[in-house]
Amino acid sequence: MDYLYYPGCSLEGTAQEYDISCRALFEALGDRLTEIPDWTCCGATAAQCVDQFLSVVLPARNLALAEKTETGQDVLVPCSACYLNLKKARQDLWENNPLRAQVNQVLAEDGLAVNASVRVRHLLDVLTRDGAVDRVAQLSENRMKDLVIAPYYGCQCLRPYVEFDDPEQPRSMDALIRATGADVLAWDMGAVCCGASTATTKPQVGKELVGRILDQAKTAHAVVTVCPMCQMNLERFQSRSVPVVYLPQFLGLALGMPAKALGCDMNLSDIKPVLSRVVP
Amino acid sequence: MLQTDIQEKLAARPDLTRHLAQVKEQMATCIQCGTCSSSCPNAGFMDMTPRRMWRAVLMDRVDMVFSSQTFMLCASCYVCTLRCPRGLPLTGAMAELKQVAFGLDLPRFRRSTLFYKAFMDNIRQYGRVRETELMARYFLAVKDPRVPMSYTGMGIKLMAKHKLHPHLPSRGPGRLAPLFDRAKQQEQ
Amino acid sequence: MTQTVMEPEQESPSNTPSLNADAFEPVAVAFVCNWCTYTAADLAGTSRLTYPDNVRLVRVMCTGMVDPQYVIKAFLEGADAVLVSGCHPGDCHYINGNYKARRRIKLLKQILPRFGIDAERLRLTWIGASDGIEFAKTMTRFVEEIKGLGPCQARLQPVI
Amino acid sequence: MTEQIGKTLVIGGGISGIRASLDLAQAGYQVLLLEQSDRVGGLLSQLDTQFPTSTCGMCRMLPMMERDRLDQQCLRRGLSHDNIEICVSTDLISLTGEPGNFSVSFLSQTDGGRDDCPVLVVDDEKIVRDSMKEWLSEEGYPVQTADSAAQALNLLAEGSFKVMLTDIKMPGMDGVTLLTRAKEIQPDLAVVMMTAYAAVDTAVEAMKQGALDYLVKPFDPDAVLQMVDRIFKDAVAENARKDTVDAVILASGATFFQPNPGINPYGYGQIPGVVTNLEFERMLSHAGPGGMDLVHPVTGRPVTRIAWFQCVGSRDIQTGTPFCSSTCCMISVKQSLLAKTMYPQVTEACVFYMDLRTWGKASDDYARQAKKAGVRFVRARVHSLAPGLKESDTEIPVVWLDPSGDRRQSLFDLVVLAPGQHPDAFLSGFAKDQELTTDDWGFVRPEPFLPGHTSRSGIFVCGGTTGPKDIHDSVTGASAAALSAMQVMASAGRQTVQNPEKAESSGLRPAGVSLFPGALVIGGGIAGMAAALAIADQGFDVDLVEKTDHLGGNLVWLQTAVEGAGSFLEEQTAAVQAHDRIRIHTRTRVADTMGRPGQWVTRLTPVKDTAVADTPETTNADRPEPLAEKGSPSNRSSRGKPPGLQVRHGVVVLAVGGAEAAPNLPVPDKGPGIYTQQQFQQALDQDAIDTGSPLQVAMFQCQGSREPGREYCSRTCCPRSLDQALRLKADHPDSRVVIFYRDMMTPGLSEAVYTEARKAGVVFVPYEPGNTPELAADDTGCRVTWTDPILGRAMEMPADYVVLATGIQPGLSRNLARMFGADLDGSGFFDQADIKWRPVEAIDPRVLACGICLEPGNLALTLASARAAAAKAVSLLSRETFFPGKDTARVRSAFCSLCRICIDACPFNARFVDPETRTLKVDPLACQGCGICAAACPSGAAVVAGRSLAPMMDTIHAALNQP
Repeated sequence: MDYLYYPGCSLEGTAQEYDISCRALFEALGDRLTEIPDWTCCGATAAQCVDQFLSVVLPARNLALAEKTETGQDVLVPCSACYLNLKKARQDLWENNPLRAQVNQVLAEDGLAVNASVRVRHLLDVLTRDGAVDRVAQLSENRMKDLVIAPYYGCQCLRPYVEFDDPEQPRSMDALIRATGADVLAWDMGAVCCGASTATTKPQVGKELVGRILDQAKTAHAVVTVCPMCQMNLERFQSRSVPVVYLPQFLGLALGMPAKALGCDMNLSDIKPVLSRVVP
Repeated sequence: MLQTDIQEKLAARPDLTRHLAQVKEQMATCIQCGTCSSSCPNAGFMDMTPRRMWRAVLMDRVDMVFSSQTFMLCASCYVCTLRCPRGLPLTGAMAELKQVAFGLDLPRFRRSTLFYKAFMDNIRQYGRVRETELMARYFLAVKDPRVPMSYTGMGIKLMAKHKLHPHLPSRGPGRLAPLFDRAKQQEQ
Repeated sequence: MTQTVMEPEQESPSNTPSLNADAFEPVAVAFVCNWCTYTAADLAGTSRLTYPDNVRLVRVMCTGMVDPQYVIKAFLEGADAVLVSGCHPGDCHYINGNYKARRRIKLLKQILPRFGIDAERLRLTWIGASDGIEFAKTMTRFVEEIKGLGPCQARLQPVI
Repeated sequence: MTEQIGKTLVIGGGISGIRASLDLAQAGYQVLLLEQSDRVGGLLSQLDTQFPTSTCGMCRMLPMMERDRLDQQCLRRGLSHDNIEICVSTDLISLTGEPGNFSVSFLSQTDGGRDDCPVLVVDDEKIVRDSMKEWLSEEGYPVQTADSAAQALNLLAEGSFKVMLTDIKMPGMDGVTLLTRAKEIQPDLAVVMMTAYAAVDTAVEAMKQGALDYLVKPFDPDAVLQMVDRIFKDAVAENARKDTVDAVILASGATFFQPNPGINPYGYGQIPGVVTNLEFERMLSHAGPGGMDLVHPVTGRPVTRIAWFQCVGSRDIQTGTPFCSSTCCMISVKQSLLAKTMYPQVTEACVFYMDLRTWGKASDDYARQAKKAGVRFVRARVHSLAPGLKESDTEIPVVWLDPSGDRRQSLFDLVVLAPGQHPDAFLSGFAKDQELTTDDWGFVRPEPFLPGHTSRSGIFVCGGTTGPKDIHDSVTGASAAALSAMQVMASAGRQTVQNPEKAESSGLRPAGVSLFPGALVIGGGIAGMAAALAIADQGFDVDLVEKTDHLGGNLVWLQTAVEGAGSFLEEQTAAVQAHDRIRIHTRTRVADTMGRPGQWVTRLTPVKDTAVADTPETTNADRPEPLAEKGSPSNRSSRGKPPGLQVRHGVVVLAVGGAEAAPNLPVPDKGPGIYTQQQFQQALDQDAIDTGSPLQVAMFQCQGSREPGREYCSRTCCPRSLDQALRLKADHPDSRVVIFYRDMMTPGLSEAVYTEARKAGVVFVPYEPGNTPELAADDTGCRVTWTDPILGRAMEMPADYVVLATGIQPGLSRNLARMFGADLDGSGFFDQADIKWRPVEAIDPRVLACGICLEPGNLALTLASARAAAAKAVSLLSRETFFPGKDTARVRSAFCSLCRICIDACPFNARFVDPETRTLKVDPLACQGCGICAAACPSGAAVVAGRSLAPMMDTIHAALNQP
């Protein structure tokens, strides 16, 4: 399947390896990602803390750009925060006609218009529901059989929009991980918050929350994430050394792709223990 | 912060008073069951529980609300929103309290205010976040040498991984300025 | 295990009570109330719970209708023990019949020794309609305890 | 067809259905009782005990008169009554018609369910075949598929199908040709065409050739199912039994919320030790798993620490339940009390609740018993559960927040969820088919002022179908619904079964007895009027006694407070006044009564001083007054002919009502601006609220209620306060209304009003007894100070108005109750024979009560109890002659020494000394044949057929001499 791709700002900066591995994985799976031309920031956490209206306008601009492609393809978003902003804008604009009219007056400034018809989907949604599990299983040849993986979902891909998984006890990653031959760690921290952007301004919060999460992951060989913010916090606030990799990196490795092609040299945590356990 | 200071500031801003009234209205059916607070991963770091803060909002105790850091500590994990038996938009309302607080320009939130302001300026300028520049401007604005220091270790790590690019190709100054201005207009 | 419930209207079969010296198998009469304990007995039966058949059930509408004479009669006819079982306090279909039974049994227990009958041979229990298991357990325990007491001599005494 | 016996269809064999059926059967009507499951008793067959008795008592539902018509046995063993045809495991197929003439068809599940309706799906597309097979199989249809017409014909030749769904456009033979060929093989086959295009033309053409209908691809699974279900129902309708009934009572009940599909925060079905309260009920039961022991369902270890979680699928928008389920609080109180008292091993029994809804007459006291027994009640909502730590697998950590905001944690072995009551699929389907008006949540909405009436005439509802209900309200509502059915049958000219055709074999049976054909209704409030009207409408004379000079009682002051109540009161009053069978006696009191129950001669005397008449009669309660000697006719007040009017009646309905209790506040009881709820209502109604500056109103709930002295919850004050608060907010939007409460008692659908009040900005402040907000009043006004439990701050407000919700005080005097052999309960209300199972009767079923002298309640509950009492009265009065049971006690006068021991022993007051003959007599209608008299009689004079000494002796002999 083909998708419109919204990488978001983090994937251009601190989370480049997420972007690299995402693109590489989809290519390997035979799907095509088309980056939304001229996309801009979705507003991140900042916009909604500063200006309600702008927090709709910013994602709306990107939705309008996606619609402008007239491909009818779903928008794939790897960053959970961007996903939520775009999704929320899409829902609000869909339900609220006056708001849409107002937003369109602003977007006219850029020669754009939004009608909120495009579907916004998180990377994990696409990977679990569009048949990737079978393809991974076919291609992986059980390369990850020596690994136990702790799937970490974070928050915003699960909540508040309950789209593809149980928001309290998510399980969607299990099938993908098992498809690689790896075992899934049974733990209950998969949907527990890492502190997200609060950790930026209040590091002691991030430290404690991440500590709690990683404590429970001690029997796993790696934690797998689907959000640049989670990845950053889990890597940054480590007291013990737990490898943390992005899901597309992990799946790419399972498909036998070279580590370098998946940006595996860019992780802040030491992921050599993972790389060394991949069956060649 | 004295109650009267906050109240005076609020009185001078009818738009924020209105905004706060909207938040109160959204929260009206709260039954103080405490689900939000026992669910909140950050409750342990808060000076008052979300339940007490919402109660203060409902009881018009703006002094208590804005002398608290509680809403600033919301990480938008949406667990409370998911579980609230009254179906209240708690996470959204937290963000709205942040908006009011930033609007009031209270000294206690100065660092966060500056950070978000720097962030928004960054987007306005470049369309996308340029992390290096964002941090530089933020550090400049807080005028406190301890703040940049606390991020140094991180910066070095990122630099080592080639994740910080001091010279990203610029997309031209004021990339989203017209949109921002138009939005401002529209709001008024 | 099947239990015969004796209805007042039933024809009386005549047979001698079993009194075996070496393996003492006691015989007991249980007056069970129609609404609770009898239902429990029924439930025990339909649930295929087993309990010793040494206890002969006599269904009464209410434990409050158990005349002291019935108890005495049972002992005289060879019962080694008598059980009266009805609804839990407060649950009597006839409002307070079980309380009346309680008072009566208390008095009887004082009188029985004068007849040479150990007061322990007369029991009163409450077994609710849904207590099939409790019924079976009570019956089993009851029979075990009578075995410990040995045969009742009341019948053997010629005159009272 | 005027000789036809009236017949009512009762749908649902739970408690409500049984109650309604028994009432109708006892009145002599025939009942067809349909029940989907394999037994009657509904939910109650799974509950061993109920509060507040902590016992069962279900058998007390059984009629006390004409007992020979039914099996005298525990209802758990089954129900059987001559006039009730019970069909268990039976589905309702169709119901059409109008009052007096409904056609019903129903089918036993053993006579062809869906598994007898094989379906053949023919399509060349695999995905269509597979998905159709999946959908239909899930619903219980046997499905076979064929990928071509040829294969389909083979299958048709081999076996028979009821339905064939076939694609039109297929390679080879097309669907239309297949249709013709299939009809040749099996002419009665129902064929539905499926087409990928909206090729309506072809489909219509096919229908001309015998196709039943068509479906357009892509399919909606529901549409497919509906189509097949319709065919199935039509097909089975041929096997179905058909009957004609005059009225219908829907008592199909509600279903329990299922905690595990969807979001399952408490891990039900995943975490060992998380059970529902129904499962726990089975664990508590000796007949359940674990037998006599209370053990963990997984580990089998004794359970010592148990937590109860309230509001699971209740009061929770996230589960689509904005209402309260009414009963769960008391179920948990009962379970925790039983667990704590039955099992000493239970060290921790802890109920987590938001508001402990112990509404009504007996609940609050019961909850206090639980507290005394050591049950811990924690006002907190637990958000979710995670499995315990791996090391100690079965300990469940429960985390909650205490009011101050501190996070607490305890370990429990067992967490019992209290799931709410929701409308079930049958109810939704029935309501839709019958076009019954439902509320926003799918419960049937009863007509205002007509409890149990639906928007369809002739179809009545009771029990959980109108919203979550407890046993007491269900049983009352069921009797009220039975009355409505009786009214339909009477107006259709139907008869009752009068004389049981059973030949009198034994000459011992007492002769028939009759009641005096009329009712005395005491109290002219809305309860008395409604009861009087209902009885009179059925053709019986009613004397309605009212001590004041007007009818209407409390509804006079409440009429503007309840929408539509004003005109309702007017209509009722006019109807009562115009009724030719009702004699109204205003400014009249009941002086005394003579005769035996059922043949009362009661003397009515005028009330001289209206001022005296307006005070409730409760003041008499403590004053000793010479009572009639038990067992002899009432004393006459003076020699010679007593003054006043004598009325003869066979039943009596006590409806004397009650009044707002007087406030007992530690502060000046008459301060400026301090009102009782009633006074404030009147001020509101007269627009006498001072609207100067922004209005500040403080309302205090539970003033003097739910504490020693008045231990019950009055059930009406919380909703009334909410109503007043909403009105204030609507009329004066800038007003500040604060309600100080202990637990907001808004059970059932009234929870929505509570939410509405919060939405409107009313502030709610909870307090615990002993920590009541302080009220200070002086000339300048009132001030309220309190500590907000959540904010932890001292708060203060000036109050222009302070409104005290003081609750209801019953107005029934002990003398009046005792005059008819009834009594008062511990709180001064009418002492019901059984609060759950016989809620409107005294032990003597001829003595009835309704309205707020029976129990506190709002207008709807009052009307329900009035109609329930009327149903009982009508069913008694409509029997011309009663033939007492063959087990009725007799007296062998020759042996009787008139020692009167038996009189005291009889629990039913059935024995008395006839003053004329000076002999001991038995009231054959009161006697229940228990045999207690026979056991008590020292001279062998009291005998009960089959239960006397001689036969018992034979039985004992036989028992001990059996082989």
